[in-house]
Amino acid sequence: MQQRVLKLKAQQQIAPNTFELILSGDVAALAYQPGQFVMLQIPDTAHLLRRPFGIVTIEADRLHLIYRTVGVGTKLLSQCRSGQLLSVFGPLGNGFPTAFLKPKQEVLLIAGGIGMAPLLGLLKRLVAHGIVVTIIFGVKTKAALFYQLELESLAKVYYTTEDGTFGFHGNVNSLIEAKLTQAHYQAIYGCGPAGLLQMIARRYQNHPHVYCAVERPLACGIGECYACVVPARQQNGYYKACEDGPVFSKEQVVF
Amino acid sequence: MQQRVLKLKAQQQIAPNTFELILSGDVAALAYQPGQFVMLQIPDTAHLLRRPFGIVTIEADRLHLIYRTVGVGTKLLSQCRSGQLLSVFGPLGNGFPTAFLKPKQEVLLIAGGIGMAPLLGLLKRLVAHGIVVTIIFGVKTKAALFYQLELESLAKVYYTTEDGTFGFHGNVNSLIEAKLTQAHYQAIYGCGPAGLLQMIARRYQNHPHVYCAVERPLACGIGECYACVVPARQQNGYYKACEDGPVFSKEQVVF
Amino acid sequence: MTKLAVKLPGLKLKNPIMPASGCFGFGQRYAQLYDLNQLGALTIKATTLKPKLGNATPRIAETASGMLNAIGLQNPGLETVLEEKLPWLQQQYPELPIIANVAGAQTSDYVTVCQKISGAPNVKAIELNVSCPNVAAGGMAFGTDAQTVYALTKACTAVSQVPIYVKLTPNVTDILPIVQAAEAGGAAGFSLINTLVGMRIDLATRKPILGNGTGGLSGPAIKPIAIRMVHRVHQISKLPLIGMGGVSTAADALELMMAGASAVAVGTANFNNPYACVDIIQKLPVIMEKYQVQSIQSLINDMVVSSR
Amino acid sequence: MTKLAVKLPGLKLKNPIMPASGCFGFGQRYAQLYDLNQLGALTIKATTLKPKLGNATPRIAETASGMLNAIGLQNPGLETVLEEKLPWLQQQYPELPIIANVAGAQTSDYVTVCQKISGAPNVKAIELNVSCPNVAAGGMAFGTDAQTVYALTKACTAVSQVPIYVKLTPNVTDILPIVQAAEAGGAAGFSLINTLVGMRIDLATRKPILGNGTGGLSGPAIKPIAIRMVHRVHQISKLPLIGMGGVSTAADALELMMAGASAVAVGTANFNNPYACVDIIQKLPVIMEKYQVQSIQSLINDMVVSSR
Ligand SMILES: Cc1cc2nc3c(=O)[nH]c(=O)nc-3n(C[C@H](O)[C@H](O)[C@H](O)COP(=O)(O)OP(=O)(O)OC[C@H]3O[C@@H](n4cnc5c(N)ncnc54)[C@H](O)[C@@H]3O)c2cc1C
Ligand SMILES: Cc1cc2nc3c(=O)[nH]c(=O)nc-3n(C[C@H](O)[C@H](O)[C@H](O)COP(=O)(O)OP(=O)(O)OC[C@H]3O[C@@H](n4cnc5c(N)ncnc54)[C@H](O)[C@@H]3O)c2cc1C
Ligand SMILES: Cc1cc2nc3c(=O)[nH]c(=O)nc-3n(C[C@H](O)[C@H](O)[C@H](O)COP(=O)(O)O)c2cc1C
Ligand SMILES: Cc1cc2nc3c(=O)[nH]c(=O)nc-3n(C[C@H](O)[C@H](O)[C@H](O)COP(=O)(O)O)c2cc1C
Ligand code: FES
Ligand code: FES
Repeated sequence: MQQRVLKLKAQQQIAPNTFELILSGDVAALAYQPGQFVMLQIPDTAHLLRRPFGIVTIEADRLHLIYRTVGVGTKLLSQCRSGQLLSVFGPLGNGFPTAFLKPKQEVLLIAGGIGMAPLLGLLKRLVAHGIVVTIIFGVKTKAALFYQLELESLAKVYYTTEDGTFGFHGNVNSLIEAKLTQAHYQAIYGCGPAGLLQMIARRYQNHPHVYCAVERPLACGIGECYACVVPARQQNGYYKACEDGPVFSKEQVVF
Repeated sequence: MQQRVLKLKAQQQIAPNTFELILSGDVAALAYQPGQFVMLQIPDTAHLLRRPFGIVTIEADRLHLIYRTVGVGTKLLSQCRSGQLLSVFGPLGNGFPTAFLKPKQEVLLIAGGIGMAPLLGLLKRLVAHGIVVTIIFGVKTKAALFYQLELESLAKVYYTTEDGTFGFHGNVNSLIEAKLTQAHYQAIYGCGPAGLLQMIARRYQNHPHVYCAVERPLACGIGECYACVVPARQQNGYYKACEDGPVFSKEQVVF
Repeated sequence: MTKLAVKLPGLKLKNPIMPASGCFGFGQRYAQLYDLNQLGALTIKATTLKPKLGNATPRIAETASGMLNAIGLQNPGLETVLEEKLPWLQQQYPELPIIANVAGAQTSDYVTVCQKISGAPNVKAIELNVSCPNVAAGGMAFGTDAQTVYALTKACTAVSQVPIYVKLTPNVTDILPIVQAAEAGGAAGFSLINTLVGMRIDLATRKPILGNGTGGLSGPAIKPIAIRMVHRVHQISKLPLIGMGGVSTAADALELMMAGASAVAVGTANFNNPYACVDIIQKLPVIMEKYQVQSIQSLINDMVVSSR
Repeated sequence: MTKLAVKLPGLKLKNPIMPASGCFGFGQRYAQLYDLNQLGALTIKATTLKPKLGNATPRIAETASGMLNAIGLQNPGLETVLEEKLPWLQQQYPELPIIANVAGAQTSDYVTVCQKISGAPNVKAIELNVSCPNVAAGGMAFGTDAQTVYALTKACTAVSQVPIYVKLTPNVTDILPIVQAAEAGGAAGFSLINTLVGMRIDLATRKPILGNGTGGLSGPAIKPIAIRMVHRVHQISKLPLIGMGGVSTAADALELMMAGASAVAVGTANFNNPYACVDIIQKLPVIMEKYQVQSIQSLINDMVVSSR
């Protein structure tokens, strides 16, 4: 957990409203788990709150992020050009638990839209450890897909589009219903809109290893301000998305 | 009086804390008088007020400014790199009156520090019309001087430094006292700190053509908000620096 | 009625956007930038009975996403406004509704100005400025006392030929008694918010930057306070509201309307972008479409602002 | 005494900078970023008698140069603070003065918490939070009523073993009666400002963004209001002031001190820059030199703030 000023090395649009961002600097020594995140300062002082983004990878001096422009902060970010300096704070939070997995075991990754970003890093780690990965990548429409070649080179990938322009026509749930009810996975990892995560928790309610990364508005990002709380599932209380998460098991919280 | 988005073409430091800025775009058709100014939007949305700068020249598609970094806005400006887009509003205000001058007549330009910026454009216009120009350029220390070669190629230049590191050792007043009491000029034009302008008004109190450009904090820049008022000399009331000035005769206002 | 049109007491606006008082003078310079007929209405600078010179300088200071001003209501006075400013607007823009911002140091001043200015053919409403933080007499001192607001509103509505919108100050513990007082006095609506009292210190002199010491804070910095005040007043009063405070985009304007405003004034944003008002008017249909707002009037009619 | 040191009732500070309550929790995570011994003091999160779950989510929203929060005083409660949080700080940073921010829903809660928490060895002062805008009971409702402030301050000073600083809300028409009430109740000083009530609306749902509806506005946006409030209270009271509101640089801190504050708390800035407090402490000598401030204590001793 450290703060670094990194330099924008490259940025490119990889789908409508979706950008790949490569920052370079003194990051090689930063250990991280997929699912952990960094907080970027927006280069406009009217915007105080840092924006959290899941780490895709850190390789040598490169930090790799993928984000979608949803509001003003990400829009400003998407307009930054090479050479721009950005303050990055992290890695923060807890990544996806994987210690219990053994080579050759099968896992399922479920991504809704930009939820693919943190799962990408996880995918690479898992494959490197000999885990067999199946992916469901659900998006609104074909154009929103990204990184298909890379995904397909590492995993079996099912696509679903809400408008039927590519892959399965429907949502992730109906795809599973249609194609994956028989399959068994050692673990299920999810990231995406709240509705998707809730569906995952319901569908795999008896599964012991279901982990999803949540998104909540963050302020401090390290557990000191109580901004980001997520209702606990079992008792009357809260977890903090930033410090206790952003990856939670389905037993911990109400997604 | 128009608003344009211009592109930062080149920017360079020409003295400590002093920058020359060239913006390019659709400016060729903008008529201006030296002494008029533009208002630049600072590329950080926390800074609402535009910053006023005297026009040095507009030539073809280039707008030329010279400024000193004094606070956060000019500091941010100085960090802008080529390609940066900047919103420019102007030309605004009234320039230095020169219609009464005839070729071969002599005039005196008195600049204090960055006050040289708007006088530079005036100098070029005057010389182009065959007017003979003498300049007094007063600064704190030698390093603060800029554009000496250009000035000397167009006019007779007296330098004064407060610390005596170059030219006359002292202030503008003592230089005039020492060297220019005998000289007569058709007009005197000044720009610089309030103290300097007040000195000019006092020293040349009986001269019919003394014009100085003032600096006041501006908001609207066009005469609608009453932010920038300057006390009138004759009656109980105010002039607006932005609309009635920034160039005033010594009869109009208390500098 | 078009998508953008809206009706308030005294005001038929072709769109809900108008410049805020004091940030647009009497419109003559902005008229050199664009056709003022594009505006929903125009609120003129505070007008007082006699010409007013205003406060000592400096009168403005920048703050993060905002600014302080202590102009002190400098204006040419009722006579000049009636003889020059309003006739100029009437001649150039006969269709443009003018809202006259009225200020004074005592009740009789307000009454005289309201009476006379409301007779001008293009003045369709009065904005009663009881909330200027930058003048010693009158202004905010009036607007923080319910009894005074009641008496003043009553006296002015009695003589005015046009509806009166009372301009509220956010510098109060509770706005409720002020709102009730103005209603009882016959206000046709409210206009809010005026600026918040603030200060900046010059580190070199260790004194306040502004000649007046304190000033009024405006700009995007205060938008959340404006939204809250509009929301609150909308919940306690049925009168229509002209909202303002930090609006610089069409989204900001829509946000204030979703908080309960029926029209929106744009102040400080004009300084950052002299075309702010027309830019907002132009982009309003786009943002309305994005958020499925059929028309401004329907938005206002249907608005039940939840307190959540 | 060093250039940066300053003394206030109960507090010997090696420098005037401390984190503001609620933006730094109990310091445990920030301790992973830097040595908390560098701080002048540490103000802990509001502590209530019983654990408090806080408000519905979302609890924050960004605004121009500011943010809204409606955390609702979530905290682990007096027992955990006394048994875990304060002992941890005591053990890790035995020299670090702790200011305990105390909140409650009724007077008896405040009294119990003040009595017990003031017995902790590292708690050197109490910050009486009568100004939280985000809770239905207690909080700001207390801080806007002079009679309540008097009674509460009196009851708390009666039982507290350490000096009490009353934390003031800017959401009042006039701070004077509140200040006088707290003085009469035995306050040792004031801490100001707490947040301003604000709101944002979600254009898509047309409802307030925050689960709580309204929230408290903080950050650079409110700095001019903080400066003005500090300036005003400094003019009406001789008690020392801990200033806060939008401080994010050493220049901001100095500006608040030149307005009358004897120490400065840094809140929202920690979110933008987790090293904000230590960065400010490091740069303070540089800016002091620039503006010829020999020492913080001399600045405070000599401070006669002009109203201009
Ligand atoms: C732990 C974590 C990891 C994330 N990883 C990614 C990622 O890898 N790629 C990606 O595209 N997005 C990711 N997000 C979401 C991303 O942070 C938001 O989309 C982004 O902050 C929006 O900023 P904005 O200025 O464009 O939006 P605005 O709406 O203008 O932002 C206003 C405020 O709301 C917050 N906010 C808005 N949307 C969200 C959101 N969905 N989640 C959390 N805060 C939000 C912003 O951070 C900011 O504080 C992640 C969020 C979290 C909490
Ligand atoms: C008509 C006019 C022409 C000018 N021409 C030039 C020029 O050619 N070159 C140049 O270097 N400077 C010029 N100035 C001064 C220049 O505008 C200020 O130095 C600049 O605005 C400072 O901005 P800042 O953000 O760095 O300072 P900050 O102190 O951070 O600015 C805060 C606010 O104060 C205002 N302000 C600060 N100093 C001044 C000042 N001296 N005059 C007016 N407003 C000020 C800023 O515009 C801003 O609104 C001119 C000023 C005026 C009024
Ligand atoms: C320079 C300036 C002058 C103002 N003059 C007046 C005025 O004369 N009468 C008035 O009622 N409000 C006046 N105001 C307040 C504005 O009309 C408006 O209520 C306030 O600035 C908030 O809106 P904004 O944030 O869009 O500027 C003035 C504001 C500014 C910045
Ligand atoms: C997230 C958050 C939580 C806060 N919690 C408390 C609190 O528990 N008690 C309190 O007295 N003030 C609380 N405050 C107010 C701050 O202590 C401070 O008074 C205010 O934020 C202004 O300072 P700033 O602009 O530096 O943040 C909180 C502020 C924020 C932003
Ligand atoms: S963001 Fe502060 S506790 Fe999670
Ligand atoms: S800056 Fe508005 S009148 Fe001059």
